Amino acid sequence: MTGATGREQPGGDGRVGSPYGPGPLVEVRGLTARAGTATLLDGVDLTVTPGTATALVGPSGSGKTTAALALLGEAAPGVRLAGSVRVGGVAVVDDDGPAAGAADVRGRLLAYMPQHPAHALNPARRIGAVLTELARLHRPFGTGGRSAAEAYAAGALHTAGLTPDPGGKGKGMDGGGEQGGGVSAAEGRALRRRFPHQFSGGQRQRVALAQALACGPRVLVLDEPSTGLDTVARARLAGQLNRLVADGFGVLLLSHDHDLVRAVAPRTVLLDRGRVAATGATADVLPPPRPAPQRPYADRPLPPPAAGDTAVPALVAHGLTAWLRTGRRGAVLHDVSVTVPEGGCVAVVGPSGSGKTVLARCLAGLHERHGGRLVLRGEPLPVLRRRTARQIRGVQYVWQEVRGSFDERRTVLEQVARTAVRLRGLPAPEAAERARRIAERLGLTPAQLTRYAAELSGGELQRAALVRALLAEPDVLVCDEITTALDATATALVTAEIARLRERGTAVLWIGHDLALVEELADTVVILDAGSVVEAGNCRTVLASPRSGTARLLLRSRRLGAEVPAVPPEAESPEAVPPETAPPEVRPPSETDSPVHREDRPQP
Amino acid sequence: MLRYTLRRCAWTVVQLAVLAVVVFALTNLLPGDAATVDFNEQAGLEQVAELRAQMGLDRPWGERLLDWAYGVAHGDLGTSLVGGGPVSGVLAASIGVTATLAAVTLLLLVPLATAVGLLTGLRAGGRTDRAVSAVTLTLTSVPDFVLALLLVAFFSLRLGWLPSTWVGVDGAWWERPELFVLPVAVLLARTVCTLSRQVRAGTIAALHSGWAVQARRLGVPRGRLVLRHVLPNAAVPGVQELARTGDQLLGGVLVVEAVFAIPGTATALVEAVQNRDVPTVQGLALALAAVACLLNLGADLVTRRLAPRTEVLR
Amino acid sequence: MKAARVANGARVVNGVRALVERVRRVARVRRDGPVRGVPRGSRARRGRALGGGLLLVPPVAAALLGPFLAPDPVPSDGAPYAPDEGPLGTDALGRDVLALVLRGGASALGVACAAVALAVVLGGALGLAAAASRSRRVDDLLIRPVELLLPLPSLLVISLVGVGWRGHPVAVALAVAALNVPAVARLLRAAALDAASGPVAEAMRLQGESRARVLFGHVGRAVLPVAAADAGTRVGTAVFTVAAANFLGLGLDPTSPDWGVVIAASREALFVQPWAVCAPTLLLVMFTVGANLLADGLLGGGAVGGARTGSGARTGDGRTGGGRGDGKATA
Amino acid sequence: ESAGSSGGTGSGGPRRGGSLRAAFPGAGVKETMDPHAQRQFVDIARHKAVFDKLVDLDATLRPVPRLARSWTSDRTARVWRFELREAAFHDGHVLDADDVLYSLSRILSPDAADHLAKHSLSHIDLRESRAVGARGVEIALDRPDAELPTLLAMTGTAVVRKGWDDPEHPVGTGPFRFVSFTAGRSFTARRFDDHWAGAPHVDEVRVLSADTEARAAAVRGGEVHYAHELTPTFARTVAHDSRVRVVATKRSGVQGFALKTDRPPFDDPRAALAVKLLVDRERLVEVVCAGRAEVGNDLYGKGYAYYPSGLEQRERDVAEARRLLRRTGLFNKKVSFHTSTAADGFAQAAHLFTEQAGEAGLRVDVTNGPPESYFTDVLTRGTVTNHRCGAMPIPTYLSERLLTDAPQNATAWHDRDFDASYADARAVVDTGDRTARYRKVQTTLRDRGGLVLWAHPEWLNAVARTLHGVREAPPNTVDWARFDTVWLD
Ligand SMILES: Nc1ncnc2c1ncn2[C@@H]1O[C@H](COP(=O)(O)OP(=O)(O)OP(=O)(O)O)[C@@H](O)[C@H]1O
Ligand SMILES: Nc1ncnc2c1ncn2[C@@H]1O[C@H](COP(=O)(O)OP(=O)(O)OP(=O)(O)O)[C@@H](O)[C@H]1O
Ligand SMILES: [Mg+2]
Ligand SMILES: [Mg+2]
Repeated sequence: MTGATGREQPGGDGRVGSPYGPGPLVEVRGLTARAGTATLLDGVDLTVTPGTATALVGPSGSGKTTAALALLGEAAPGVRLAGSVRVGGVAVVDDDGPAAGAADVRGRLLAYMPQHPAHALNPARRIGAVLTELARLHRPFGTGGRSAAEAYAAGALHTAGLTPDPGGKGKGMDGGGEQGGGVSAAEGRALRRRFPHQFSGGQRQRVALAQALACGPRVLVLDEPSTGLDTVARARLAGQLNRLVADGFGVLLLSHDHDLVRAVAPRTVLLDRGRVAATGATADVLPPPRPAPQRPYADRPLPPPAAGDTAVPALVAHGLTAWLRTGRRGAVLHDVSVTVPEGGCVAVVGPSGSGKTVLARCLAGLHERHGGRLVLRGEPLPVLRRRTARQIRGVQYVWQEVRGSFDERRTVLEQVARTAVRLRGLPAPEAAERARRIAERLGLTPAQLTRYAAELSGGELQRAALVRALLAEPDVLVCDEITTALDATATALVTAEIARLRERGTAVLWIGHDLALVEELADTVVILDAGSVVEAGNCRTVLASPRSGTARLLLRSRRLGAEVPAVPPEAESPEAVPPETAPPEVRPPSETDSPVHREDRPQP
Repeated sequence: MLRYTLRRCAWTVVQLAVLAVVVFALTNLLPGDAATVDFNEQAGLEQVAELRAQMGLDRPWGERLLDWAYGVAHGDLGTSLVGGGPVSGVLAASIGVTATLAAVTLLLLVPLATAVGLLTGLRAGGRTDRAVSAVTLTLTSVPDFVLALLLVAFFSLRLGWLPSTWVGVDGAWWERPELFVLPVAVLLARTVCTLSRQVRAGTIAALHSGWAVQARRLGVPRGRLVLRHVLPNAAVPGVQELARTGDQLLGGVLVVEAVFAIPGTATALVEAVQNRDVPTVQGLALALAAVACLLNLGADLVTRRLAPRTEVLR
Repeated sequence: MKAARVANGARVVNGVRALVERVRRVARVRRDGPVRGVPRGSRARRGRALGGGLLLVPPVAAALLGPFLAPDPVPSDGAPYAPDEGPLGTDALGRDVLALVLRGGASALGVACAAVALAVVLGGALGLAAAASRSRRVDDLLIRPVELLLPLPSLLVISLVGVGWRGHPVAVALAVAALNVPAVARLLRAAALDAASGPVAEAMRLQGESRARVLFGHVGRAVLPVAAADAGTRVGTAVFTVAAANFLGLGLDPTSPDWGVVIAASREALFVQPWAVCAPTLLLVMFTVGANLLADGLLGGGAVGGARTGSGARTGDGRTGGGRGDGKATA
Repeated sequence: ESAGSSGGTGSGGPRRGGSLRAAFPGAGVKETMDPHAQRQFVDIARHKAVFDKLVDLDATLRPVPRLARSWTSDRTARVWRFELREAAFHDGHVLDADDVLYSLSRILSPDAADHLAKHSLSHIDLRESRAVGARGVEIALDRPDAELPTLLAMTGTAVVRKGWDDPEHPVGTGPFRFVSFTAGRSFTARRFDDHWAGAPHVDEVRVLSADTEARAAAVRGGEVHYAHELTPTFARTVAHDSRVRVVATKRSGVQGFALKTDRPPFDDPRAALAVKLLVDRERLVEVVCAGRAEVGNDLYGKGYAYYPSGLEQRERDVAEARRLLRRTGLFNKKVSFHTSTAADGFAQAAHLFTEQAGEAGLRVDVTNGPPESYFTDVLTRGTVTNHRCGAMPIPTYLSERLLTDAPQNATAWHDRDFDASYADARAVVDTGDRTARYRKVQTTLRDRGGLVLWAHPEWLNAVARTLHGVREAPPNTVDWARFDTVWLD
């Protein structure tokens, strides 16, 4: 399969010398965006040139997504655009707003990967069909027709880093036998025959990326492409982006992940409250990489109950096994045990698709097809629909794909405040007041809260979701990758809030890929792979001297930046892991083949 | 999928069994019986009693039902109380026309309703939408027999283009497509609206979803977006409605059969009800119910494919 | 303004609040300005609602006020089917068609609306509950018994009711409702499955919202357009079920002033005394078309605040006008 | 191929050839080709094409010879002798006395519950009946009956071939030879050239079943040439139609109300009289029959043999009716009216009756019953019911509807004296005497009975302009549904 894709690898057809010449493909001049009286963007200038990567960074809510959408001639409801955006010489936005040429540019010259890909995948269509369709749409495949397009689509999936995983099939990765020589064609096809709901959050992210790639555009606009990716996958992504740039793609990268920006983009535009605060070489614009993570919490003394094993367990999961289908078919979690002590913080880490979300949903009672025991403060905890109000309040969950969890018909505040009304019996005005207070601590203004979800930025919404859970004053808070859309400042606000909670005795189960943050927050870490716990223990110990292969791999790819351009292929390959030091024999899924480094490279 | 299909099939059998009992009970609840009806206006009560005994209607109903069920289990739908012929004969003689009529209507209905639904859904609120919606709605709101009378008055009596009824058409109806034009037109008028409005609603909802917008961002042209991306999602309520349309069609077919004097199953069923011909009612109802069940089964399977996410839940 | 809005909203019942909110938002979007598509969409929607409302006036007024204006029973004092006696002529019994039309609306619309309302309430509750139930057993328990009725040919039921209960309005209403319940339940279950299993519903449950509220507040609202589109056409069908039963000679009282009955009973005089057929038909057409347009206008295509992923795609009436770009390109 | 003018009925005389299509109200699977089990007009029309009776009825419901050339009875009217015509069956066999006797025995067969004439012919003594020579039949009766020829003209009395018992393959002496038949749909028969009355004009006749709407459309659309039984409204619709004309037969039956005389309040003849006085006959005729009827005088069979002439027309007298109602304690009381849609105009008549009774102070409670079994139901149900009857000889009407043991006694008229005087009258051989006795019987009924007969409606058939020779004739008479004497342009 990989061989077949060689010539048709996205970006591999060497279109560098295209009629657009070497000049900038995307030119943004004086772009402004207004919603009512608010100014979301104010005179933004930006250029994207083929063969280079440009980063657009800035705090959450600074207008990155708005700017990126403007490149496509789009704006959120009620948002008016003005200024000039030209793509490939075609005016996409002029002073009257979006221009007629926009439709012509989309997909062909410019492909956009949205910030919340879960929403962007058609639930009724197999991913492969859509990819093939996109590939055929924008590229003449001549006689090879359908099969060539299919191969191209498969290539796009590879490039996006999505490889078959055992999640939906109920077999572990542990055996590893069949993965040794790469993915079989049948497995690739099976992967492409899956529906979007059959993927984990991080995998969906990559499907969305693959869709953008399948169009074979000249410029890729990627909105937070690394959310939901484990460190290994993120490293691969960085490598892949670099390669795409080398192949002549233009890349506009919207990200909070400074390490990724440093690794990929030589030029950066910094946005702040809708204005361009700085433009220039990445090293100049971004603050220097932190030598060691700031530890606003770890520097403080730990509250006594959080002291590891001696603490009272707030929530215990015992031998949790979870299935996807009825009749105990399609297992995704195998005999997982987790204990979250009162006031403690347990981090769950693992490659994308390893079952973290399923675990979290089991704890929240949302995933009903599970076996094993859940115990909350000494009492057995049933599934959500059998929980008492007290028990519901006891365990709160913050969604990974937060956009979907908000109702489009009510304002954010209305929805958020209901937690306090229902679970704590507060009158509505007071609940709203409390919600506003917590939101304020997380950096959200009351005005933002009274908007609809569609009118908030990704990061803002993520924090609103946290507010929703916090209003319950839960005993256990389950956070599923809740800082992926946040900049450093906002992250600090969130971690501070978590710390405050823990002081009050709330236990936290933290799911995240950002190991620095995990190290900073958690006492204990549990490493999941393919639905099983491969390692668990004190956070610092595990991160300092990992015993499992999975942990080691994750840690090795941890640092990503100018000084570590990409993960050397050898380091990733299965043979590089000494067999005796990888007890459960787990490799991250991304490991199972390395299309990136092999035949995929376009042969000039 | 296979497990699901099997489960649904088993359920269909249960449905049909329960239905047979319900139909039997309902028909027996009707005032009068085949004997009274048969001698209406012609004979006295003694003769009626004599006939009743001859038809075996004086036996307890449980016995009659069991007899019938035994027959059905052995592939025998029973004997008509009125004509004296086998019920399967009544069915065989009438099903062809009705099935053809329904099939032709469905063949035209599905693309037409889809097209209308998409068109109005895509232009929701626009002038086209309003105009087309108003027309289809008006067509559904005019009783089908009035519509049929008007069509006949215009196309048959005034213009003389099409036959006004099937009176005198014996066999070989399939060689005369012009016979179908007006009946199918009436049936379509009745159903297009219902279905197209479901597709319209589905389309509007689907067009709003994130993935539709994303597909557009990736340069999927409008036509393709609508057909390949929006339609599969928009079709879910439509497919369910379509299954139900089968039944609606039957109701429409009845009126159409009456107006155009088409010798179909619907007429046979109503006539059997009027004759209190319980075995025939049951046989026909069972056959029609089986078709309805099949349609529903199909609709469920298609829905499952179109909304695959539900599999996780159920 | 927003704060006031919220404080205000907190006091009112949620449904009403949402509606008010909606209206305000539409207004706000309009005020906000010259974004192409937005005001046009909402205006079109309002036009639709207004048109629907206007169409509804004559039939509803006839049904509600008619009984006070026309004598009961309508005296039979004219020549049969005389087109020029009285404004709308007379019917087969020489009764004034205008008086009949005024008398017969209440039962025609009443039976149909009651039947459909009953069907939508029962079927909707069942369908939504089944969609929202997490266990398959509950789902089966709710939907299977109803499905038993599904294959029952409606024609058979109507003929049974017509023959057995002489088309008593209550019997007809119940029969029509019973026939529609399974269809509505299944339709709404199918339409609601997604919303009911989606993260919004989960989030609400995790907030301790009551089942009913999740069901009707969220899932119900999500399927509202589908339900409305469905119910609208059902009303029309329901009215004519009565007429059709009569047409088929299933023994309803052909002298009743019910619109459906008058239409069916006078149909043979379509070319002699057209008003006897056309007047009630027109009113029914107005009612069905009006009700549907009004529902469309009020419900629009969905929420105003669209999905963020759909940014730029949503306009007031839910037109997608990736819209604006495309619109310009194609215009 | 001469250009036949389609102007008048008699233009150019009969033409041979063509296929005639006639539409009748269908009865679905109930339809039969067994001439002794016939129920519906469509059956009778079909059987009439294939079979013949011994005797038929003319327009005044008097017997006219058909297969029987002539008949005589002994003085007591107990033994009848019929002279047969030389008529050939379709299979070539020539009609003889055995065929007649076989037909009678088949009609009277004890296991055939559905043979209609069984009841009225039950007094035939088959053992005593016999053939007399080649062309003569002697029929013996249990009791005297001067009306035997009329009875032999009733429905379900066709003569079949000896030994014939296969409705799938009907063989008769009729003007058309059977070709095919599908119950509820159609029937086709070809001309029988050896018919005793001469070959029919048309080559083929098709009798088709269709509902009212379809018949109306089909005859207007030219798909059929003859449509049986249409409504007055249809007649109005086609009043100016150049393709269709309406053949209206006056006095082809009766419409009325039946009051149950065996129970209060109408066991009191004064109460019944009150009702007879309060109905507004003109209005009923105007509305229910759209004016296409003659006002009835509570007597059956206006214009038929034995109709008592010279009785004064009963007029509406609300004051007198009210007085009688008061006297019988019925004023402002309720009576129940059991109606149905079994026949056109029933429910409408009930509606008008309610209005008219209200004007005289009688309240009516209308219930709408199932049409399919209505005529059987009303034998036991309701105080007032609708009544209608097609054309039949007056004595038959009396015997079938008014005798104590009559099968269709809708007024529950149980009067021994009445029964006796009717039986006496019927046994009288002398026509004049018999007529006088019938008159007395009928006047008694008119004064004391429960029948309120307010209209003799017209029978409306539609005929295409291309069809000629269709005569006005009440249903069940010899010229009705007769297709051997008509021709097509
Ligand atoms: N319709 C609207 N009305 C008012 N404000 C809006 C509207 N839509 C978006 N905004 C605001 O515009 C700002 C910019 O949003 P945008 O999504 O571009 O931010 P972002 O930089 O992508 O943030 P993040 O990193 O959190 O995704 C946000 O503060 C948001 O609340
Ligand atoms: N309906 C489904 N059918 C098949 N496989 C599924 C389905 N739902 C989830 N999976 C698989 O289950 C596995 C676990 O998913 P989960 O969402 O728990 O992963 P995760 O650890 O949260 O990953 P991420 O970091 O990407 O969010 C994944 O491999 C996913 O592909
Ligand atoms: Mg953003
Ligand atoms: Mg996850």
